[in-house]
Amino acid sequence: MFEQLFPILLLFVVAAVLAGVLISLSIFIGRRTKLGKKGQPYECGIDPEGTTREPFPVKFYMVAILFILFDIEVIFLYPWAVISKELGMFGFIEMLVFVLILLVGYFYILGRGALKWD
Amino acid sequence: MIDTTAASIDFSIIAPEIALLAAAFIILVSVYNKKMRNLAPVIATAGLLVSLLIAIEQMGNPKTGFFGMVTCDDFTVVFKILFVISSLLILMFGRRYFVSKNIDRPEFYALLCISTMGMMVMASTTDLVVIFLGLEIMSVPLYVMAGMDKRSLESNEAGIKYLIMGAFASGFLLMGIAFIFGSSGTTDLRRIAADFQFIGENYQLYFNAGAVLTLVGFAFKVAAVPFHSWVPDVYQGAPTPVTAFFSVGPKAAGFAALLRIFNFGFEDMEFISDIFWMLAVLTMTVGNILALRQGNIKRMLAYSSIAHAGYILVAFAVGGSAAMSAAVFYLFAYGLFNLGSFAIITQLEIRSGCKSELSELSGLSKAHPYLSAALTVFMLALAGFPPTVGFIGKFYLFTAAIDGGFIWLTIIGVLNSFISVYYYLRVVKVSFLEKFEGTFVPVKYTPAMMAVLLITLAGTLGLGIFPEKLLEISRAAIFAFL
Amino acid sequence: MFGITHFLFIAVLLFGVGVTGVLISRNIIVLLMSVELMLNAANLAIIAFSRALNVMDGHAFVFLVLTVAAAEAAVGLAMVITIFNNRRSINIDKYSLLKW
Amino acid sequence: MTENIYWIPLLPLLGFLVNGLLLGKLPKRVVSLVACGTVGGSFLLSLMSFLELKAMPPDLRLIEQTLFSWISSGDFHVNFGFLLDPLSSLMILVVTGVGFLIHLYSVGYMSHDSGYGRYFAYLNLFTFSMLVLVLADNFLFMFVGWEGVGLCSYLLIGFWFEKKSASDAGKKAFIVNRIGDFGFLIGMFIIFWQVGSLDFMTVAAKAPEVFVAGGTLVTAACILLFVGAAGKSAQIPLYVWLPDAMEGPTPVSALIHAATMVTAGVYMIVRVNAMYILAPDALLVVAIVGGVTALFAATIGLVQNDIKRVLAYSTISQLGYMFLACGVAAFSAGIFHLMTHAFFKALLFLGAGSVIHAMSGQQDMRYMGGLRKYLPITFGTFFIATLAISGIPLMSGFFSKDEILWKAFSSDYGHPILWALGFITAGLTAFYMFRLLFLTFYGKERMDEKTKSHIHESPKFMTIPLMVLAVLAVVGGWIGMPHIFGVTNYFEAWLEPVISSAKPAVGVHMLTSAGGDTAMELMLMFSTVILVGLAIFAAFKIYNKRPEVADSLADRFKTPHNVLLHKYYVDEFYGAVIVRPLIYFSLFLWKIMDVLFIDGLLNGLAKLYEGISETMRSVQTGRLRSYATVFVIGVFILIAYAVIE
Repeated sequence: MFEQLFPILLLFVVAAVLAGVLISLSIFIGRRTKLGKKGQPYECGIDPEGTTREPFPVKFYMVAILFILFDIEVIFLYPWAVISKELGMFGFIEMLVFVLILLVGYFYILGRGALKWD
Repeated sequence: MIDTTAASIDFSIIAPEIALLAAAFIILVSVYNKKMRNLAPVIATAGLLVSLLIAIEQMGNPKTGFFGMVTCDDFTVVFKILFVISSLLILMFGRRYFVSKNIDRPEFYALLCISTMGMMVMASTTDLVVIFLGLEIMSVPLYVMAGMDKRSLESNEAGIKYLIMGAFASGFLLMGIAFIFGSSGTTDLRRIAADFQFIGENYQLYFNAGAVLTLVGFAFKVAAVPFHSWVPDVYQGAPTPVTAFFSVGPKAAGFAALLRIFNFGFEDMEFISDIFWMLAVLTMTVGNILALRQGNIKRMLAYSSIAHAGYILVAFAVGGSAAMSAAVFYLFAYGLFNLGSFAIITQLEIRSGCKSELSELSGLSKAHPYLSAALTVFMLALAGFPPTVGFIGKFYLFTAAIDGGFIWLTIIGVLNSFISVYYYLRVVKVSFLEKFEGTFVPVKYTPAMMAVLLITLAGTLGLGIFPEKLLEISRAAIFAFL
Repeated sequence: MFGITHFLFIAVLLFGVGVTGVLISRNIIVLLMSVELMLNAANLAIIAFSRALNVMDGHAFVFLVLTVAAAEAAVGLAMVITIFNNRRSINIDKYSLLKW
Repeated sequence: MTENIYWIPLLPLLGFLVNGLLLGKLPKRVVSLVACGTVGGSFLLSLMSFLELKAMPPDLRLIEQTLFSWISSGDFHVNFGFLLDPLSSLMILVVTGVGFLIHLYSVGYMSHDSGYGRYFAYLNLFTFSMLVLVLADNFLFMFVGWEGVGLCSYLLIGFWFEKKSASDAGKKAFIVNRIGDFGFLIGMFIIFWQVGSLDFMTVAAKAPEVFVAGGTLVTAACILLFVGAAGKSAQIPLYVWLPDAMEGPTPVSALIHAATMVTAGVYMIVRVNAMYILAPDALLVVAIVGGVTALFAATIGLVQNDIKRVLAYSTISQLGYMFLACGVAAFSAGIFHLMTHAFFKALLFLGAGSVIHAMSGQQDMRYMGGLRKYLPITFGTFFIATLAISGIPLMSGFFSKDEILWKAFSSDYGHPILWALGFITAGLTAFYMFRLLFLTFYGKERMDEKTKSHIHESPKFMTIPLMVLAVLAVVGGWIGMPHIFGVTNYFEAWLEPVISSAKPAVGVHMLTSAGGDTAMELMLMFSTVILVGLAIFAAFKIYNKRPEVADSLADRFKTPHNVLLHKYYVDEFYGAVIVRPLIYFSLFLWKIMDVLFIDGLLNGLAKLYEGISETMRSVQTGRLRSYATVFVIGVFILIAYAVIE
C-alpha cells in the first residue's frame, strides 16, 4: 500500500519542501558582502563601459524558435520510418499530407519574411 | 498488422475540422498577396459556414472512426455547432474593432479557425490523448490571440500570463492523464467506463489522483475557482472580440470534455461529485462577490463568466441526464447573451480612447437609446431575469438540482444569482440613471455589427419565450452517450 | 527491486521541481523552462507506465506531447521577445498592470 | 371576448413597442393617443370579459387559455397560459381601469417633460407586466410579470435621473426586491419539488393531498412566498424602499406604488390561498406582520412633512391591513380592501400630484396651506378620498376596513390582539390624513409669493380622472356591504369560487379566536367609527386652528430635553395627553427603527458584501506567481480530499 501511496505523497512533500529548502539555502549558504568591488566585473583594470548585455538582433531568436518547431516536427517521421513497410502506400500518403502541412507553415514564414537575413 | 481499412479511416467524420483547417491554410499561404490578405475574413467565414453545414449534416448519424480515436455522435455535433456559431459571430463584429485599433492582420482569422478546430477535436473523441491534443490545438492560438495587440502593454501581459498559466495547467492535466493511463491501462474512456470495476485496489489511488489532476486541467479552462486567477487579467487585457471568443468557445469545449470524462467515463466515482459540489459553490460565490466592485466592464464580465461557470458546475455535481442537458442548454444560452454584451462593448470601444470603464457608459440611454436597451436586455439575461433565455437556463438548471435532492446547492445558487443582479443592473443603472457630462462620439453601426446584435437579441428573447427546440437539442446531445 | 515505482519517483520529483520553479522564479524564461520540465516529467511517467503495462500507446503519446511542448515554447519565446521590446524587463513580477 | 384573453395584456405591449421603437420620432399627441388608447382598449376588453364571466353560472367561472407550451422537459410542463376567474377578472379591471385614468392624468402632468415618449413607453410596459402577473395561470409565468413590474418600477423611480436621490433610491428598492425574489423562487421550487407542477389550478387541487396540514414543508413554502409578497408589497422589514420610491413622477407613485404593483403580494397570497389554509402558522406570521406593519407605518406617517411621504407610509399601512385580512383567512376581505384602496389611494396621489403641480414642485406641507380656494376640484376630490381612507361610514373604505377588522376579531384564525392592531391603526389613519388635509388646504398660506402667483387649478386631463376616481371612492364599497346591513355581500359571493372552502387545519395556531355574533359586530363597528371621529376632531383642533403651534411642537419634540422644557404647551390644546406621546413615539419609530435600524441593516448588508469583495480583490494581485500559488494550493486540497476518500 505504501509503495503505491508513496509517489503521490511525494508530490505533496517535494514541492513544499523544495521551495522552502531552495529559498532558505540561498539565504544561509550564500554569503553576502556589501563591498562595492564585488559587484564589479573585474577586480582590477579598466572599468567596463556600457552593459555587457549586447542586445542580439531579434532575427537570431526568430530563427532559433522556428528551428525548434521544425526540428521537433520531424519526430513523427521516425515511427513512420520504422514501420513504413507494414503501413505501405497508406502510410506514405499520410506522411505526404503531414509534410504538406509542414510546408504550409514553411511557406507562411517565408511569406512573412521571417527567414530573411538582412 | 494495423487495420488500415476504409471503414476505420473515414474522413467524412472529421470533415468539419478539415474545412476549417483548409480555410486556415489558405489564409496563411495568402500572405504573399496583398489582395488576398484582405480576403482573410471572407475565407474564414466561408470555412466556418462550410464546417457548420457539414456539422448539421452529421446530426443524428453517429459514427466512430480512426481506430476508435474519433467519435461523432449528436453530442459532438451539438458542440461543434455551438463553436462554429460563436466563432462566426466573433468574426462578424471583430473586424471593425481590429481595423480601428490598427491590428487587423490575416493571422487572426487563421488562428480563429485553428482554435475552433481544436475545440471540435476536444468534443469529438472519447480518448484522453486526443482530448489533450484538441485542448492544445485550441489553446496555443488562444495565447497568441490574447497577445495579438503587440503595442499594448495590457495585451502583452494578458498573453504571457495566459500562456504560462495555461501551460502550467496542461502540465497537471498531462500528469493526470498519465496516472489514469497507468492505473487503467488505457486512455479510451469507453474502455475505462466498461472496465471500471477492474481497477485493482492498488491502482485505485493512482486513478483517483489522476482523475483529480485531469479535473484540475479542465477546471482551469472553464475558470473554476481556485483555478480562475488568470481569467480577469486575460479578459481585461486581450482585445475585446478576442475576450468574447474566450468566454464562449473554449469554455464550452472545456465543459464538453468534462462532460465526456466525468459523466461518461468516471460515472461511478462518488467523491468526484463532492469535488464538483465544492467547486461549484466556490466558483459561484467568489466570482459573484469579486464582480461586485469592478469598475471595468470587461473585468466585471470576466468575473461574471467565472460565476456562470459555477452555475454550470452545479449540473456536474448533480449528475444525471436532466442536469447535464441543462448544462448544455445553459452553455448555448450563455454564449448568446454574453456575445451580445461583448458586441456592444466592442461597438463602444471603437470610439477612440474608450477603455470599457463602467463610467464611460453613463447617460448612454440618452445618446444611444437602442444600444442601451439592447445592453439592458443582455444584462437582464446574464442576471437571469425572465423572459430571457438566461432565466430559462437557470431555472432548468436549478429544478434539475432540486429534483436531484441538492437543496442547499440550489439555495446557494439562487442566492448567488441574486447577488449577481446587483452588478449587472449597475450597468443598466449607469446607462439609464446617470447623467453624462461631455460630448458623445456618434457610433456607426456596420451591417455585420447590426446583424450580430439582432441575432443575439432575437436569440436571447426568442429562446426565452420558445426554448422548446433548444431544450430538445440539448437533450439529444446528452442522450447520445447515455 | 528496481521497478515502476522508482520511475514514478523520478517523474514526480521532476514534476515537483517544475512546479517549484514556477512558484519561485521571477524570470519568464525560467518559468517557461519549469513548465517544460513539468510536461517532460509527465512524459517520463507515461513512458514508465507504458513499459510496465507493455503497450505502445504511451510511446506515441509522448511524441505528441513533445511537439505540443515545442509549440508552447515557441509561442512563449516569441511573446517574451515582444514583451521585452515593450517593457525592457523579463521579470514576471513587474507585469502586474492588470490586477484586482 | 373570453376566448381571446391574451389581447388584454397584448394591447399595452403593442403600445410599448410603438412608443419605444419610435422613441423621439412621434409627436406628443400621437404618443399619448397610443399609450392611453391601448390601455383604454384593454380596459374595455377586461370589462367585456368580466361581464361575460358574470353571465356564466358561478361554478363555471373559470377560463384557462394556453397560448403555447413554454418549457416541457420530461414530466415538467409550463405553459404561457392565462387564467380568467373571478379573482383575476377583478384585478384586471382595477389595473386597467385605474391604469387608464392615470395614463390620462399623465398626459396633463407630464406635458412639459422632455422624456415624454420614454415615460409612456415605460408606463405601458408596466401595465403589460402587471396584467401578465395577474392573468398568469402558473407561478413561473407570474414570475415573468413579477420581475417585469419590478424593473419598470426601478426605471420609473429613476425617471428623473438628474435628481441624485432618485438614482440612490433605486438601490434600496433593488436590495429589498432581491430578498423578496429569493423567497418567491425558493418557495416556488419547494412547491414544484413536492407537487410536481406550477399551475395554480393543479397546485390548489393537489396541495391538500401532497402536503400534510400544518407540516413543515407547506409552512416553509408559504412563509417563503410571503417573504416574496412582503418585498413587493412593502411589509416589515422590507418596506423601506417604498417611501424612497416617491422620487419618481407622482402618477407613477399613484399607479405603481399605490394602486397596482404593491398589491401584487396580496394578490399572490390570495391566489394560493388553498396552500395557506394548510399552513396555519404561516397565516399567523402573515397576520402579525400585516397588523404590526399597519400600526408601525401609520405611526410614522404622523410626523412626515412631505406630502408624498405621508401617502407612502399610509400605503404601507393599508397594505398591512390587506395582509392582516389574508392572515386571518379573510381573503375576499383582503381583495376588497385592495380594490377600494386602489381607488382612494390613486385619487390621493393624483390629488397630491395636482397640488405639487400647482405649487411648482413644492412637496413640503409646511410651506402649503389654504389651497382650498385656489384648487377647488382638487380639494373636493381629495376631501372625498380622505373621508374614504379614514373609514367614514358609507364611503368605500369604511366597508372594506370594517370587514377586515371584524374578520380579524371573529374569524377562526383571528384574535382580539390582531383586531386591536387594526383598530388603533384606523384611528391613526384618520388622524394623519386629516392632518394632511388641514395642513395643505386650510389655514394660513405659508408659501412664498413667487410660488403663490403661479398657483392654478390643473388642466382637464388631470381633473377628470380625479372626479371619476372620487365617484369610485364613494360608491366602490357598496358592492361589499356586510351581512348585518341586511343586504347580500356581492363581492364575497363573486370571489367565493376561488377561495378555498377547506376547514381550518386541526388546532389552528397558538392564538384562539374570540368568535362573535351580530351584536358584537355592530359594537365593534361603532367603536371604530367613534375612534375615527375622535381622531378627526383632534386633528382639527391641532392642525386647523393652530397649525403654527403644531409645527413648532413637532420641531421641539425632536429631543427629549426640549420636551421637558416646553411642558407648558401641553395645556394649549385638547387631547395633548395622547397626542404628545404619540408624536414622540412616532418620531422614535421613524428615526430609530426605520432610519437607523432597518435602513441601516439593509445598507449594512450591501456594505458587508462590498467589503468582502474589496478584501477578496486583494488576493488578485496581478502577479502570476501568486496565481500559480493559489492554483497549487487548490490542487493539493483536491488531491488530499481524493486520497482521504
